[in-house]
Amino acid sequence: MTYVIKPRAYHPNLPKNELGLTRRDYEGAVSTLCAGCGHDSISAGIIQACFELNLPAHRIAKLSGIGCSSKTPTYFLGKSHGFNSVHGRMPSVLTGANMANRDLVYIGVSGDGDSASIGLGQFAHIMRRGVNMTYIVENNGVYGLTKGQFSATADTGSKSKKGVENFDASIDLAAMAIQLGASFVARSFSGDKEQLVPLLKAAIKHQGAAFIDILSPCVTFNNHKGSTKSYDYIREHNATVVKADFIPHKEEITTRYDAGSVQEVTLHDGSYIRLKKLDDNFDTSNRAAALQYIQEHQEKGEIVTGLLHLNPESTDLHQNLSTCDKPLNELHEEELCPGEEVLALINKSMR
Amino acid sequence: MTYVIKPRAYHPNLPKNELGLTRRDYEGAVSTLCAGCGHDSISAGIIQACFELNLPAHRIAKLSGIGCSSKTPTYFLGKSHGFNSVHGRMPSVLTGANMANRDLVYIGVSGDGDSASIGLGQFAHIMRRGVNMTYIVENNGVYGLTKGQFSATADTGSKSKKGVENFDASIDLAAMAIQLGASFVARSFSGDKEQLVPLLKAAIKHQGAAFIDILSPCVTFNNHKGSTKSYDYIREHNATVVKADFIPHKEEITTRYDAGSVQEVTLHDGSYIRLKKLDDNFDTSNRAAALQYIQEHQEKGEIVTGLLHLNPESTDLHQNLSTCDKPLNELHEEELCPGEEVLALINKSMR
Amino acid sequence: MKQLEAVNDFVIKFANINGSGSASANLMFAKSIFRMGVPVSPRNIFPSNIQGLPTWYEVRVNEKGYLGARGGVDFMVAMNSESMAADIASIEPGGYLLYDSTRELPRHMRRDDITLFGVPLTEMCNREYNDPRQRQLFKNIIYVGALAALLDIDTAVINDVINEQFKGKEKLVIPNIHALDMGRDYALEHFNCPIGLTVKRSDQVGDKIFIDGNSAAALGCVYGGATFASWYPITPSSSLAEAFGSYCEKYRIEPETDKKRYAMLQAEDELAAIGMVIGAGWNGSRAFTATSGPGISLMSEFLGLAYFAEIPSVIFDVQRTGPSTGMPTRTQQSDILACAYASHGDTKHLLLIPNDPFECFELSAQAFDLADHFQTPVIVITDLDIGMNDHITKPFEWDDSRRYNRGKIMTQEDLDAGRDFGRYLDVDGDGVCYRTYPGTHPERGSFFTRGTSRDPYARYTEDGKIYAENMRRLDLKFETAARALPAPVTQIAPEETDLAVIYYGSTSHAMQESLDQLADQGLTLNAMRLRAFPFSPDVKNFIDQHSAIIVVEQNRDAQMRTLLINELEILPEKLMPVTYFEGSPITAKYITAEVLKRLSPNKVTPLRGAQK
Amino acid sequence: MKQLEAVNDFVIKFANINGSGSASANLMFAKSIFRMGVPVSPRNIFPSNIQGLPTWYEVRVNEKGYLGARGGVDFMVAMNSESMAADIASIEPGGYLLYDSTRELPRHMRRDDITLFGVPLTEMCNREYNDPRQRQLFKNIIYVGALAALLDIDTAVINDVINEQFKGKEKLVIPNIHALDMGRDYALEHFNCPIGLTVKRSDQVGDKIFIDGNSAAALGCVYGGATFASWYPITPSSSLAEAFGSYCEKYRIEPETDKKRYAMLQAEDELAAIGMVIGAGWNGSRAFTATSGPGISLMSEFLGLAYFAEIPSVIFDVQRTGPSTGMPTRTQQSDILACAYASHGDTKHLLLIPNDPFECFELSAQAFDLADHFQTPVIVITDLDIGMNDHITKPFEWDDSRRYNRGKIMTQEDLDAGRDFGRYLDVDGDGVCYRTYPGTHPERGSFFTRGTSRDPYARYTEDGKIYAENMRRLDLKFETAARALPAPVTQIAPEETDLAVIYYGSTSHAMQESLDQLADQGLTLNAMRLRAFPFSPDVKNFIDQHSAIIVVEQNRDAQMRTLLINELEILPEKLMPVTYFEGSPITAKYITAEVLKRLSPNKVTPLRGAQK
Ligand SMILES: Cc1ncc(C[n+]2csc(CCOP(=O)(O)OP(=O)(O)O)c2C)c(N)n1
Ligand SMILES: Cc1ncc(C[n+]2csc(CCOP(=O)(O)OP(=O)(O)O)c2C)c(N)n1
Ligand code: SF4
Ligand code: SF4
Ligand SMILES: [Mg+2]
Ligand SMILES: [Mg+2]
Repeated sequence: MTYVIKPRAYHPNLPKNELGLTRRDYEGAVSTLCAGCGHDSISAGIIQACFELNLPAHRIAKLSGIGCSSKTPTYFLGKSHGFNSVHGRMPSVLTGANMANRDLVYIGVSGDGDSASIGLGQFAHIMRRGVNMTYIVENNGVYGLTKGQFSATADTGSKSKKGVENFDASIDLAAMAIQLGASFVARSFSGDKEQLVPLLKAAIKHQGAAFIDILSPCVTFNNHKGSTKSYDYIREHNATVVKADFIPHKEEITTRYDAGSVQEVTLHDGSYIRLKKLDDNFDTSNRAAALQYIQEHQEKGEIVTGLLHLNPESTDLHQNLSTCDKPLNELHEEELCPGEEVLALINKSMR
Repeated sequence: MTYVIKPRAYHPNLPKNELGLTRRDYEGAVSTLCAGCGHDSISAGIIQACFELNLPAHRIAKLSGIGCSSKTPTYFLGKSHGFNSVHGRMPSVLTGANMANRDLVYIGVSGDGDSASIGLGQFAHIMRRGVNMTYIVENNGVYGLTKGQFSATADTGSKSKKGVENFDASIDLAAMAIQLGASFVARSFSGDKEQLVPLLKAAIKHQGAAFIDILSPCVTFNNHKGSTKSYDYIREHNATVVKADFIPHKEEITTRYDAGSVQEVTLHDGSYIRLKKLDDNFDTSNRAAALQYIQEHQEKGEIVTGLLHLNPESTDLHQNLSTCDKPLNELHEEELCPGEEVLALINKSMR
Repeated sequence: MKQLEAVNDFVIKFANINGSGSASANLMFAKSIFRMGVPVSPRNIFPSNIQGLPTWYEVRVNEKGYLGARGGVDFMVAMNSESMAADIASIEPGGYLLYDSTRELPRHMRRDDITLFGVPLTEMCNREYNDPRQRQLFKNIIYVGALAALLDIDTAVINDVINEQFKGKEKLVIPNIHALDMGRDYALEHFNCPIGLTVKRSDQVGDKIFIDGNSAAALGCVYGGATFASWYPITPSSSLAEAFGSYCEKYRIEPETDKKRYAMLQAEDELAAIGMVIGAGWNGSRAFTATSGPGISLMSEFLGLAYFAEIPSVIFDVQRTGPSTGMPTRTQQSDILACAYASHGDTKHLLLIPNDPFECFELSAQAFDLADHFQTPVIVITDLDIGMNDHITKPFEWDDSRRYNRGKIMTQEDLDAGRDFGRYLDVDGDGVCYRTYPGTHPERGSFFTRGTSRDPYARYTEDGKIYAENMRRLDLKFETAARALPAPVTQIAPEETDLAVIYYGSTSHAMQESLDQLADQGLTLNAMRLRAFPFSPDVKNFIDQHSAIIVVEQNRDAQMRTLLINELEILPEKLMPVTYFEGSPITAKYITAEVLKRLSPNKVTPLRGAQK
Repeated sequence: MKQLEAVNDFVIKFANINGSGSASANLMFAKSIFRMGVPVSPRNIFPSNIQGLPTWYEVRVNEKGYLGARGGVDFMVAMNSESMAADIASIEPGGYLLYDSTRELPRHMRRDDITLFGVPLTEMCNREYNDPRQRQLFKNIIYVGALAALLDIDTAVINDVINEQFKGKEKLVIPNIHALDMGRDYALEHFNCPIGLTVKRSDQVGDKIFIDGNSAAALGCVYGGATFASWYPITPSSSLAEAFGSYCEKYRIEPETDKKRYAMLQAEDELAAIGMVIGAGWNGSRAFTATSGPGISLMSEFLGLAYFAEIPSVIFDVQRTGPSTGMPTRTQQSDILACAYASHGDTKHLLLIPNDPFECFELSAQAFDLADHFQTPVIVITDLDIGMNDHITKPFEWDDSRRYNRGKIMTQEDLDAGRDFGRYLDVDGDGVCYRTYPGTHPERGSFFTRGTSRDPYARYTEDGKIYAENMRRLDLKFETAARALPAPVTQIAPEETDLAVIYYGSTSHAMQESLDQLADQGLTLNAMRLRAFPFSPDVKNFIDQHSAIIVVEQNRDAQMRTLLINELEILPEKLMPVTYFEGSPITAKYITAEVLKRLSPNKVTPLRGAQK
C-alpha cells in the first residue's frame, strides 16, 4: 500500500553476515497481512535463512501467485527482483525464469489455494521436472484473500467459520511432491522457527526441486474450532519426526547438536544437512516408506513435520537438458545466430 | 468419419442378456483408430462389461476429453449420449453432468496426455470429490493424436521414436488417485481382457469415484525399444498382484474360480467383488500399504495391476451434498421456484 | 467560513481500517436514513487485503433519488490515522470532520475552512469497556450516535435497525444502544446540533428495497430455477455464489426429507467451474457460475465449446478493474469485448446487462430461459459497484403463472411418435434446433456432442460445406436472439433533439443525473440504455434517428462502442466515446463535463476533435 | 471427348489413406517438378486421425507462379477405394484418372468424359515383393513412375530427388529407382505418353526455395536469438516447435562442451507454456511458444498479465478452423480478434502476419526485436496452409551486421552512474519504459513485477489516477508501435482506380491471381497486404484514398475488417467483406466471383446490398 512507509531505524550493533550485511538488509516492505498471520513468520524465516546463508539478495528471484501468501514476497528481500504473477501459475513462470538464468536462486511462494486448487497441475509438473528452486506453500487450509472459503488442503470433516462441513478428501502436497519426484520434501510449521529456518536453508542450498509445505494458520478465517489447520489443533497433533539443521560447508556447527541418532546427508554443493531422527526407522531417501509414513500418521490424525524426503542423487532440469553453463539470457548474437553463411547453406538444402 | 459405414450383419444366434440385448446392441460406430490400437480393446471391454451388467445403454452417459483415447466413446455404446469435450477437461464436465442427473451411469474416458498433463488438476479434484463414475485412462505414455510426443506418464529414461530421452519423473495416476481419496482404484492392461472386464464391471457398479488406469500401448508411436509402455515391455514386467472378478448380486458365479486366498468386498449396491490375491500381504482397504506396494514395485521396474484400492465405506458426492433423490434435471417449477408470496416476504425483509 | 447547508442532500464518508468492525456500524447508519424514507446510496471502497488497511464507506444522501456516486465529501468521519491527512484534505470547503479527539489533531492536518467535531472515542471506550474487542467495536457505534445528533437522524429508527441486526442475539441490543446513546449525548452536549447538513423524513423511498446486486442476482437464480452452481472464489463475484447457497438453504429444501433441491460446488478453478456448468447444462439442468475478469479469460476455451456445441449455460461476470489482476476491489466495465467474443474462432455470446439489483434479479431469472431457448452461453454482466454495494431498488416481482421456457426439447413421446431428430437440424428456420436430454429414449434420440464439426445429425464430419452451413445457422440463431433479448430502454426528451446518449449497466444512475444537469444547461438529449447483446433492431433505429450520439462507459477502449460500430455497421464518427476508467464509479459531474466538451449546448453540432 | 491439354498448368490430386506411406512419394513428385524450374504448390488435406482414413495431396503446377489453391482436379491419382467414388466424381470433364486396376473399376464410378489409366499396382507389387511393408510402400513409387511418363517429367530429376531423400540409407536408392522404372515402363508400354497435361522445364523458380512455413518460422526464431521455447503439442503448430528443436540441435551447440545454447520444454498445457515464456522473458531471455486457437484461448489470462506487466514474449498462432476444436486439420484465419484483444479488461496485442515461409522467417526473427523493444507479447499469426504445406518462396536473407534490439535496458553501469530508474516511468515520452534484468545490481534496479496496478516506480497502488495514467501510457506505447511494425505492402495498379482490396496472410497467393483475373475482366484494383497490428498510418491513408474497399479474409465474421473499422474509425460501408471459411484454402476463383458481386467491372460504383 502506498500508505505504508517503512521505518528504517539504524542499529549500529546489528550482527553482520559474511557479506557485511545485517538481517535488515534482507527485509522487504512492511507487511499488510493481518496481525498475527502465520505467513509473516515464514517471511521472517526466509529473511533469516538468506541472511545466514550469506546470499546476495539481488541474486535471488522471488516469485509467487495470488493470495495473502503470494503477497509476502513484497515483505522480504527488498533488493531482489520479485514477480507476483497470476493465480496458481507461479510454477510455470518460475520454470521459465529459471531456464533463462541458471545462476540466480529461485524462491517460489504460494498458498494452498494457489497450489492445491487452481495450480495443482503446475505444482505437479514443476516437481517432476526437477526445477532447481525452493517452492514454499504457506498452507492455511483456506483461501485467505477471498475471505475464508475452504481450500483443497482443508481436512475432510473440518468446518468453516460459517459452519459448512468439508467432505472432499484433503490434498497432502508434501506426499504428492514425493510421489511426483521432488528431490527435497519437507514440512514445517510457521510458528516453529527452530525447525523452519534450517529446513529453508537446506532447501535453498539443495540443487533440484525442493518443496516445503509450511502449515501457516490464518488467524482471521481459520483459527476456530473444527479447523484442523488452526494453531491449537496443530500444536496438539504435531508429530515432529525429524529435526533438521543446515550446516554450511565452511563452518560446521556440529557441536550445537547432540550426537546420537544423527544422519548426515551431503548436498550437491558440498554442504550437507544433519538429520536428527526422532523415529528410528525413518530413512529420508526412501520415497515409498516416506509416503507410507505420512499416510499412516495422517490416518492417525497426526501431521508429520521435518525433512520427509531427500534424494541425494537429484539432478536439476538444466542438467537434464544439458544447457550450457553460461546463463541463456547472457548469450550474444555471435553465440546465438548461425549467420549469413549458414543461411546460404540452408537455402541451398531447400532447393 | 463420414466415409465409414458400419456393417450391421445379422446374427440370429448371438447370446442375449437379461434385457434381451446382444453384445452388438452395445457397440458404437466403426473405430477410426490405427489397426491394433490398445484403445480398441478397451472399447471392447467396456461393451462386454455393460452387456454383462445388463445396463440399458441409453441410461449411460459417456464423456471424454481430446485424443485418440478420447475419441473411443464414439466406438462403443451407440445408444448412449456422448460428450467429447475439450482437452483435459472431461472431469469437470462429467461432474456437472452427474450433478444434474444422479440416475445415469457415468463413464469417463481419457488419455494420459488428457489426464496427466493438461488435465491433472481436474483429474485430482474429481477423485477427491468422490463423483460417482468410472474414470478410465487409456494410458499409452504418449500423445497419440498429435503424433507421439511424450506424455507425463512416460517413464523416466524411456526414449521416444525420435530418440529423445525423457528425464522428467513419471506420473503414476493410480497411485495419485489412491492418495487423492478415490474409493476404487485399479490398474489393468488393454490386452488382458480376463482381468479388464471384471474390473470394469466392478468399477461401474461401485458407488463413488472409481478409477482404472489401463495400460494401452500405442502401436504407432510407442511400440519400440526404449519405451516402457510397449506391449513387449509390459508383458515382461507385468506383476499381476490381484485378479478381480465381478459377481453381480443375482447370479454369483463363484464356481468358475478357485477357492483359496479369496477376499470378498461388498459394494454399495449389495453386489460384491471377489479378489484373488497373489500377494499374501495385500489388503485393498489400506491406502498407505497400497501406495507403498505400488511405489516399491515401481522402483523394481514392475507394474502392479489389479484392484489396488477399494474403500468399502465410500460415499459419493450426492450423498455428501445431500441432494434430493429426484434428479435435479427433473425438478419442476413448483419444486424450484419459491413463488410470489415468498418474494413479497423477501422484499419486506429488505426494507 | 460558510458552512455547507443542505437537507437530504450531502455526501458523508467514513474512513476506517478494514477488519475493525466498522462495516456493520456504517451500514446501520445508511439503513437508518433509508428507513426515514430518504434515498441513500452507500459505496464501500476497500483494499485488496483482509485487515489493517484503509477502507472507506461513502454514503450519498439525496432526496431527488440520484443514486450514482457524486464525488467530493461534505462530511468526513476520519477514523484512520494512516489516511487521515488525505481524508481531511478531501473535504469540500465548508464541510465537516468528525475525528477521534483522544489524540490531538496534528497541526498540519488542520483546515480553517471546515468544521471539526472531536469526539474522544478511544478515551470513552477505554473508560467504558475492558474487553479490547468491545473497545474497538463500540467506537464505531459511538460515532454513529454522534452523527445521529449532528445530522438529526431519528434515534428510534436507529434503535429499530439495531434490534433487527441483533435478532437472535438479543443480549447485544442493550450495549449497542447504550453506545449509541453515549455518542449522541456527547454530541448534544459538546456541539451545536443539528448542523447545516440534516436528514429529514421523506417519502422518496416508497416500497423500494435495499439490497446489493449480487444477492439480487442470486435470488434471481433461485427463482429462475437454477439447480446447479459451481464457482471459484473471486472478488467481487464470490458473494453472488455464496448468496445463492444461503437462499437455497432456505428455499430449496425438500420438505419431506430435508434434502437439497440444488447442488453447489466450489470448483478448483474457473476452468472447472465452467466445465461443470456445461456438463450440467448438457444434462438438462439449469446451471450457472459466477466470476470476474480473470475467470472469463480462463473460461474462454470452454465458452467456445458451449457456443459451438450449443450447450445452455449461464455465467455471471461481476466486473472489476482490469487488465490482469488490475485493481481487484475496484469497479469497471471493461470485459465487454472479452465476453462478447470470448474464445478463438468465430464466436459470439449472448450478454445481459442489468443496471441495478432489480434488474439483477429480473435478468438472472430470464438468463436461464434464454440459455435454454437459444442453447448457448448467456453472460450476465454486472460490476463491483452494482454487485457489492447496497442499492435502493424497486421491489422484486414474480408472477406465479410464469413457466420456465426450457427451449426446444425432443421428448420420449416425440421420438416414439417418430419425429425426425437431428440435433443440429434447423427445422424451424430460426437457427434453433431440438435437443434431447441424455437418457430420454432407449433407441432413438441419443447423439454425440463435440467441439468438432458435425452434420445436422450430430455425426462427425470434415466436410467444409457442411461445416460452413452450420456456422451460418449459428449466425442466424444470433439474429433470432437479437429480437428476443431484453429490449433497450429508451428515454425521449420532452423537447425534440437529434442528439442522444447510449449507456448501460452501473453508469445508469450517474447518467440520469447528468441528463438532468445537461438539460439544465440547455442541452437536451435522448437516451438509450442497452440491456443485451446482440443488439435489438431498436438500437440501430435509435442510432439512425440521431445525428450524433455519445456512448458513455467505464473502460478505456470504449468497448461497447466497438460492438455497436461493428455489429450494427455504424459510422464511427457518429458515436462519440465518453470513457472513465479510474476504478471508482463514474459520476454525473464527469459525464456532464465530458459531454459538454463534445456537444455544444446550442444543440446543433457535435464538436470535432473530441478525443477518445 | 476433349481431353484437357496444358503445359505447366494443371492440378493433380493424390487420394491416399493416411499411414500408408504415400506422403514421401507425393512429395518426391512435387519436388521433381520444382526442380524442373516449374512453380508448384502442393497441399496436404488430412483427417484428424493417425491411420486408415482418407487423405489427399493436391499439387498445383503453374508456370505463372500462381501458388494459391486453384480448386478442381485435372488429374486424379485415386489410391483409396473408400473415397474413390467421390474422388472420381470430382475430376474436371476431359480430365484423367490413374487407379489401381488390380481390381476392376466399379461400374457406377466410370465416367466417359475422363481418361482412365489403370495400373495394376497391387498385382505388380505382389509379384515383385514379398515383404508386406514393401508391397505397400513401393505402390506409391510405382505410380510416381507412371506419372513421370504420362506427364513427361524428367526421370533424371526424380532420380536425383530419390538419391537425396535416401542420403545415409543408400541401399534404399536402387529399389526405389527400380520401382519408379516399373511404373514408368508400364505407362510407356500401355498408354499414349505423354498425355495432354505435361511438365516442361522452365526458369520460373530461379533461386527460390521449397519449405513449409513452420520450419521457416522456427529458423527465424533461431536467427532471432530465441533461447527458450515451451510448447504444448497441437496441430498445426507442433511442427514449428519441433523444427526449432531440430535446428537448435544443429546450430546451437556450444562447440567446446557440446552443451545447448537453448532450452526447450514440452509444457503440461498451454497455460504453462505461456507462463514459462513470460518467466523467461521477464528474466531477459528471448522466449516463445507455438500454439493454435484453443491454446490462444487458454493463454488469455496470461496474455493480459504480459500486456499489463509489460513482459516481452513471442507467441505463434498457427490457425486452424474454429471455433472450439472445430476442424483441427483444416485452415482458417479466425483467431484475429481473439489474438488482438486477448484477455479481460482493456488489452491489446501486437500482431505480425506473414504470408509465406519467407515472411515466416523474417517476421519471426523480427518478433523478438519488437517484443523486447515494446516489452509486450507479440503474436505471430499464420495458419495451417502456410505452416504445414511446402511452399516455393524467396531464399531467406540475413545480414551479419544486424544486431538484436534488446530494447531499453538499464544496466549495472547506468545504475551506478545514478540514472533514475522507474520501471514504469515514461522518460522518453513514447510510452516505452526502461527495465532491468533480475540480478543486475546489488543495491539499485530491483523492482516488483505484478498484474496489479502500481506507480511508475513499480510500487503497488490502488490510486485510480495513477492507474489511469499508466493505462494511457500503455495506449501511447501502442501508438508508438503502430509506426514501428512491418509496414503493409501496397500494390498500385497501372491504371488509376479508387477501388481497392485489403487482404493478409495465406490469402495472398489466391489474391494475386484474382487481381490478374479481375484485371482481365476490366476491373482494376489497388491492393494492400496487411502485415501487422496495430495498423500503420499507411493503412488509414490507403483506405482514405479509395472510395470502396474489399476486405478478403478466411473467417465468417470478417474479423480483420472489424479491427480496421474499430481501430481506424472507418465507415463500415466502405469496407466490404469477402469471407470464406470452409476450412480449405481460399481460391482466386472464389475471390474473383465474390468481388464481382460487389464491384461492377466498369469501375464506378460499389454494388449495394453486398451481403456479409
Ligand atoms: C484466476 C483467479 N481466480 C480467482 C482469484 C481470486 N483469488 C485471489 S487469492 C485466492 C485464493 C488464495 O488462497 P491461497 O492461495 O490459499 O492464499 P491465502 O490467501 O490463503 O494465503 C483467490 C481464489 C484470482 N485472483 N484469480
Ligand atoms: C487445448 C488443447 N491443446 C492441445 C490439443 C492437441 N491435442 C489433441 S489430442 C492431444 C494429446 C492426446 O494425448 P492422450 O490424451 O494421451 O491421448 P492418446 O491420443 O494418446 O490416446 C493433444 C495435445 C488440443 N486438442 N487442445
Ligand atoms: S486473511 Fe488469513 S492468510 Fe490472509 S493475511 Fe489474514 S490471517 Fe493471513
Ligand atoms: S496413434 Fe497410437 S493411440 Fe492413436 S489410434 Fe494409433 S495406435 Fe492408437
Ligand atoms: Mg490459503
Ligand atoms: Mg496417450
